[in-house]
Amino acid sequence: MDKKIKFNTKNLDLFYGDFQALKSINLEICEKEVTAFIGPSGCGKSTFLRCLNRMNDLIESVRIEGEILFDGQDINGDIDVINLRTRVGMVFQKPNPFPMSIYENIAYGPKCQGLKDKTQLDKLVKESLIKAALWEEVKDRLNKSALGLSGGQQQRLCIARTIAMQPEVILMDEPTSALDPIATAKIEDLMSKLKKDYTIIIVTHSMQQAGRISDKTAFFLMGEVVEYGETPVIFTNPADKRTEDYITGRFG
Amino acid sequence: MDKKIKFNTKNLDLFYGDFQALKSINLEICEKEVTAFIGPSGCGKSTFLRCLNRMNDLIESVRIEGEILFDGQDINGDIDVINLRTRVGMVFQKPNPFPMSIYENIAYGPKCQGLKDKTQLDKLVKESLIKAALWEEVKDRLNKSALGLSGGQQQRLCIARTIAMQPEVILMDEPTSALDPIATAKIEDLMSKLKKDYTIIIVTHSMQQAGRISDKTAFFLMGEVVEYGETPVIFTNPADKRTEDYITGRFG
Amino acid sequence: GCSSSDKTALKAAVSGEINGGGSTSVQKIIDAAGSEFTALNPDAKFTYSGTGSSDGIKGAAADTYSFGCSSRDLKTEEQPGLKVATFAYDGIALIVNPANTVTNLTKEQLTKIFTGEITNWSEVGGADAPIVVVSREDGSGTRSATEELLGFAEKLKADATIKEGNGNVQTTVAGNANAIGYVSLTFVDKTVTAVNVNGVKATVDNVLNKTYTLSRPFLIFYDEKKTDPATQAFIDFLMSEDGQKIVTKEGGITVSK
Amino acid sequence: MEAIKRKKLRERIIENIFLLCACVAVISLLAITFFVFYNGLAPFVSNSYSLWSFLTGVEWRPGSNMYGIFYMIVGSVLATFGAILIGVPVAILTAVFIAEMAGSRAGKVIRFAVELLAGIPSVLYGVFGLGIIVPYVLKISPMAQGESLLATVFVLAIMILPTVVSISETSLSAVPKEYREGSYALGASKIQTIFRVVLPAAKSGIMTGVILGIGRAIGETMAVMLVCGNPIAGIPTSLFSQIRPLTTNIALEMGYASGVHQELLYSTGVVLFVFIMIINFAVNRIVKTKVGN
Amino acid sequence: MGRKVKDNFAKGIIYLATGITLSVLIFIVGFIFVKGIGLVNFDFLTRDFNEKVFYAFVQNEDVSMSIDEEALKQKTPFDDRYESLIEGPIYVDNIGAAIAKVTYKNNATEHEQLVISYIEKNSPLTNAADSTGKEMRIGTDYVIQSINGTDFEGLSLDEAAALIKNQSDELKIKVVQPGGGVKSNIITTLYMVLLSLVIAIPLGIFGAIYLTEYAKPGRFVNTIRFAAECLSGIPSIIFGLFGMAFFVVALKLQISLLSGSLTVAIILLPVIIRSTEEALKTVPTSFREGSLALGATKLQTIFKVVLPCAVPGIATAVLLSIGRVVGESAALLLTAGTVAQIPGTLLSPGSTLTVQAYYVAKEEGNIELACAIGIVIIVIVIVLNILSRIMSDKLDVFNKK
Ligand SMILES: Nc1ncnc2c1ncn2[C@@H]1O[C@H](COP(=O)(O)OP(=O)(O)OP(=O)(O)O)[C@@H](O)[C@H]1O
Ligand SMILES: Nc1ncnc2c1ncn2[C@@H]1O[C@H](COP(=O)(O)OP(=O)(O)OP(=O)(O)O)[C@@H](O)[C@H]1O
Ligand SMILES: [Mg+2]
Ligand SMILES: [Mg+2]
Ligand SMILES: O=P([O-])([O-])[O-]
Repeated sequence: MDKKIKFNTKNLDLFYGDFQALKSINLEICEKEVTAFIGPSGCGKSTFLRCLNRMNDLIESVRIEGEILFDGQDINGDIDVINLRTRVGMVFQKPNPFPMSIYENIAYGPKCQGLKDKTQLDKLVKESLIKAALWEEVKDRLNKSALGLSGGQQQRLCIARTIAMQPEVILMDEPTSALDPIATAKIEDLMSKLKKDYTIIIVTHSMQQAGRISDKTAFFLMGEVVEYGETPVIFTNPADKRTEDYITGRFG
Repeated sequence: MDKKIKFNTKNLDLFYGDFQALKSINLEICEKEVTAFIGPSGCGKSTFLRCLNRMNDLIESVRIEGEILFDGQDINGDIDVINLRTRVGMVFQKPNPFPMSIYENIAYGPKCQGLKDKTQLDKLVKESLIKAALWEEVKDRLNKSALGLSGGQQQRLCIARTIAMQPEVILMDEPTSALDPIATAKIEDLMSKLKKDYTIIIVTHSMQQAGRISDKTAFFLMGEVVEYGETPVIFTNPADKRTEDYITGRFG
Repeated sequence: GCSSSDKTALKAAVSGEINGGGSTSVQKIIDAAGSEFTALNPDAKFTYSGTGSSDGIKGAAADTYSFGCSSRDLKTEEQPGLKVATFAYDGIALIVNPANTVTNLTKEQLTKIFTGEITNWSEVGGADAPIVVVSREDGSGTRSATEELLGFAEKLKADATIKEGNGNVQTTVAGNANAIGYVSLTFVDKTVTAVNVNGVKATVDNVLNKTYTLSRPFLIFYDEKKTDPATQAFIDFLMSEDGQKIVTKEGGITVSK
Repeated sequence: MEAIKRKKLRERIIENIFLLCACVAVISLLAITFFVFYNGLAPFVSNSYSLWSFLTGVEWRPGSNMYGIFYMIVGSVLATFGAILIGVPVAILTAVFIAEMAGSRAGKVIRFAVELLAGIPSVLYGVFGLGIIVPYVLKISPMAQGESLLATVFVLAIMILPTVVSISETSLSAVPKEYREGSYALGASKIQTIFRVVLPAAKSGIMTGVILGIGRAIGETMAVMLVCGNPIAGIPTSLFSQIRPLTTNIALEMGYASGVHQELLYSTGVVLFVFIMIINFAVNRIVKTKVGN
Repeated sequence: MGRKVKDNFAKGIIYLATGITLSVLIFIVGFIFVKGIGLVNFDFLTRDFNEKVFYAFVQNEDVSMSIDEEALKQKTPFDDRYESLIEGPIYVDNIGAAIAKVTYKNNATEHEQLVISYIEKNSPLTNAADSTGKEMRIGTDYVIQSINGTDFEGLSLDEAAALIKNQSDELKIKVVQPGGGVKSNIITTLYMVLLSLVIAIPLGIFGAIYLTEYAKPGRFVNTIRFAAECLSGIPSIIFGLFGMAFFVVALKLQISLLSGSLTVAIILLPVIIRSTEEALKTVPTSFREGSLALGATKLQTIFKVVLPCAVPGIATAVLLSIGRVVGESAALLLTAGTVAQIPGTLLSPGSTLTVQAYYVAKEEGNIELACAIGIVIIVIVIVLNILSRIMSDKLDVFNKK
């Protein structure tokens, strides 16, 4: 059964000034799956991920060529970026909670969308925190500043914040790199639950994590996608020598 | 053969204002071994690690009770903190290269110690970068700003910077959480090489990593050390039920 | 003008610092005299700070100035220990905007205008418009001389606009069709009109022949015991014939006639 | 060992130099405070003038021994309040434009313009006020003169712009970009990001700017002197009334005043001083309670 | 969509505010330039404010003219805003120079005077001496008022020329160096900026370093911070009062450059402390931690890592400070005086450009002249701005890649 294609990039090039960080990327990312990006440091995983919700708009030196189709529509064309970003949520590598209360952090997105009803907000906040496995730890201090949380707690808060937006796609840039295994496991659990409804794209440096949670895996190397396919295939029977070398830890 | 004890903490309590983050920690850390601290997020691993080179001095609200003996001397007593920190190096969770050139980043510590000889510095910089598996990537841009490196490269730069100080002990707070597996493997390799000469203490969220590289493992939980011992023993035959539960992923 | 030979100038040459201060109304005259004096005595250094008459009196007494100047008589409580000399006279002109049709005011009318009894130009034969009274600041010699001459001391109307400095009063009057103010006669120019007082035009001649009665002395004073030769030489110069020529040239009225 | 000791000693010495420098600020404040208060409270202590008539009087005639500054207090407060009301929003929004919305080139140009505005001496604002604002106010005023509360407010509002803009802008630019990224990623628009995340995060810096702005407005002397009218008496009853702010009262008469008159000018300074203190305390409190939780 | 409307509304208001700020600037600068530009020229910048009288002693010596009559007519060095030619010029052999008669007028005065319009290369005027025998300079455009004690007033140009020719041996000539310029004010301003910065910058920056890097939060720091806050709120007129009573009277420093710059330095302290503190606070803790963990001392950390990161912020503080000194009037009026001369020593009085502008606006009601001085001030501010911008860009460690 073929799944619907959510993202489709065609000959995507990206430049930071003169430096080409992405080279002719062609990727089809399917709906309601977990897609993992792996590859050595500096290979362009984060850069590519940030293209998908036009986060690179914020960096002035960036120039993009090629197409990124989201549900068939070119997101670099004439679209509503705000709308794109509500549909494509993102969790960053470094936890970045806002300097407000925990509650306000979660309620922020929905409020920006115009949700004002207190009961609804309360419910949303609670649900999101539960989903992000953080509720028990913070339920007594929802009104305290989010900056008082530990790194791991902060990252889970950021995930909860994204979940509260009920997006179609969630982009995650090494979201568990600051988490301990238990929280990681919870997030991974959560991801497998969420993928029934959402499309999840995750950058990870942990091959095990990619293997455990993803349906498809893309292997990046120096700005190119060397290989892309079903995760079991990539991990057990890669077509490209470089993929195999990387996965078995033979180069870098 | 019993190794010499490098660090010995006795009934160490640590408070952030009123909040007790460490509760009566008694740990003996042996010379020329890799000791790993594991435990769920917020359990106090980083806090403890930062006690060992008095990094917590920087946080106003911190109050410490109990003793930390380094080579038999209480480091909270009348010692030269600067000297302590040259002997006990540290690599942080978030890469924090200085906003200077790559070269200057590495040369910074030695220069602060009064090393001025250009040839010696050049040599030291090169060696440290090679040891940190970064030389190949940056040798052509030593005079460029370190801020232009990717996250992983930045972290390796920080490790190189610490190595350049030729410390006795290296503290690492989740040093590889921003690195891809290949760089991680290199660092792990490096650690096993270094432990012949240095004492290494590492906080990690990856049980595999702890298992792979450490000789001893301490399991932290809510500010306490639940169990401490030889890594194989902790991982295969933990004495405490909570340790077992944590390691097998049964709680958190 | 006749001979003051170079020989005398050479003989009289003095050196040292002279720093005077006080009335702003006298500044043109004193500055001109000072620069003539330093030309004759190149080793002397002369400065004058225009800060207002009352400051000149205070500064001379407190020894911050080598001499002080005022554009009004000293009050009795200000006298002690100071040697005072009148080096010039000056008229005070009542000025209005050139657009104003009023050309003559009596002293009584002026007093009533400044005390606020008359508030509309129509009451003194002008257009139906409110009168805007512009006055100098409290320490001004010009102000206290005017108050005394017109008899409105301490009765200046509450909402009078207060401006610091002669020039400032002049520009304010020049910029406001309904304004009236007073300045040193040496300041009057085309931008404002000086009204006749009791039918007499404000001119140097009328001050001299005493028909224009709004006049006051320019004083210089110093502490006799502490004064240095340079200052003494300057004051002597100012009172000399050559000095008085400068007074006339700068628009003041000489004391030698 | 010797080297370490020497190093330590040097660190200690330099730390003390730093401390000394920090103390200079305190010492000069203490000196100024002591000096102003010592002189300013003298007439009330020695009973040569009543504090009550000083604070509540509405007429200032040194020659008649009438020293009331109530109308000046009202004037100063109204002028400052008006200037803040107009100037601060304009300034903060301009800062927002520079920091958040202008491209790097336009931002540079406007920042340069603002710095230029900051570099223009207050006297020139006074000259400008005298040359443009006063005649304009005269045109629209029901009163016969243009020197007025309104003219003062305009001049002061313009004068606080650069202070508030540049300090707000600095603190806005210092907000980490992670906050912005986080907000955008949650589907917030640029405006929402600015008003809900960036501005609150920069609050303390902006407040600093506003305090400095208030300080500049309430303490401005020379520019105001040229446009406010400085009447001898009278509480301002409309925007077109003349005012005599506390500062110009001091500047007009300090040069020559002596005795009780001089001391009461220092007392005027004390009142100004107290105002500044109250503002500082209040703003400190606001910043602390808001940021605290 | 409600949000779009709201956003556009907010955007509109932001644009409006920026527009207001910009147009206010353009309006003010425009006003100053339009009013003042007519007065600004080379003479304005290079002359003293007050005219200066000299007695020059010159040897009588015939020098013939080396240029023709036409060329002589072209030489009109005087300022045609104030002076218009009536007669001449006539070349006088025995002083080797030409004189001309002009009317001098500004809005208050109008009179005739003789000016020197041309001087031969080897004219005796080129080695004149003053009454003490010191060498002195006589330039074209100087007013010539009397010779050997005989005043030129009331004489026609021919009579005056004849009078000069009739003298023999040594000549004693009274000349007036024209004023109306702001050279002395420019120099006083620069002195004032330099002196006050030299005093305030180290104090302020070191104080700020102490507050952010050393002091433990507590009563002491709060006191200093509060002191700085209060200082920044105190109107400069109060500093002026203090400076007058303390530096001028109590320390007997007179009304002088030194009293003025000490007073201004105190005014600058809080500005510098606050901005430096802000700049230091924005340096991430992780840099400090990283440095300390490498065994750097606190001092090394501060000077090698923290300060370089804070340099752009500190540069802003310095810029603000310069602006403040240049713009200060109330405090300087009371402590440095209004004397438009170049201060010879630290203890001489001198008026900065701004004080001069105020003085001119107040005392002479001369808005044009005040604006002309304003132009000079604005140009100085722009130059300093650009300089510090270049500096801080050069120094910004985060810009370098
Ligand atoms: N803002 C930027 N300006 C210029 N170059 C950049 C910028 N951000 C990243 N790069 C460069 O682009 C390349 C790809 O960076 P990217 O952050 O996408 O790598 P990554 O695969 O996410 O690495 P990591 O695993 O370390 O996060 C790197 O060489 C990096 O140095
Ligand atoms: N500066 C601080 N002030 C107050 N509380 C703090 C501070 N730093 C940490 N804490 C608290 O102390 C506890 C231990 O924090 P610590 O950073 O040591 O945890 P950790 O084990 O390193 O967690 P992680 O795996 O998330 O890094 C946490 O509950 C945290 O909230
Ligand atoms: Mg990345
Ligand atoms: Mg940690
Ligand atoms: O400045 P006055 O001459 O009026 O004192």
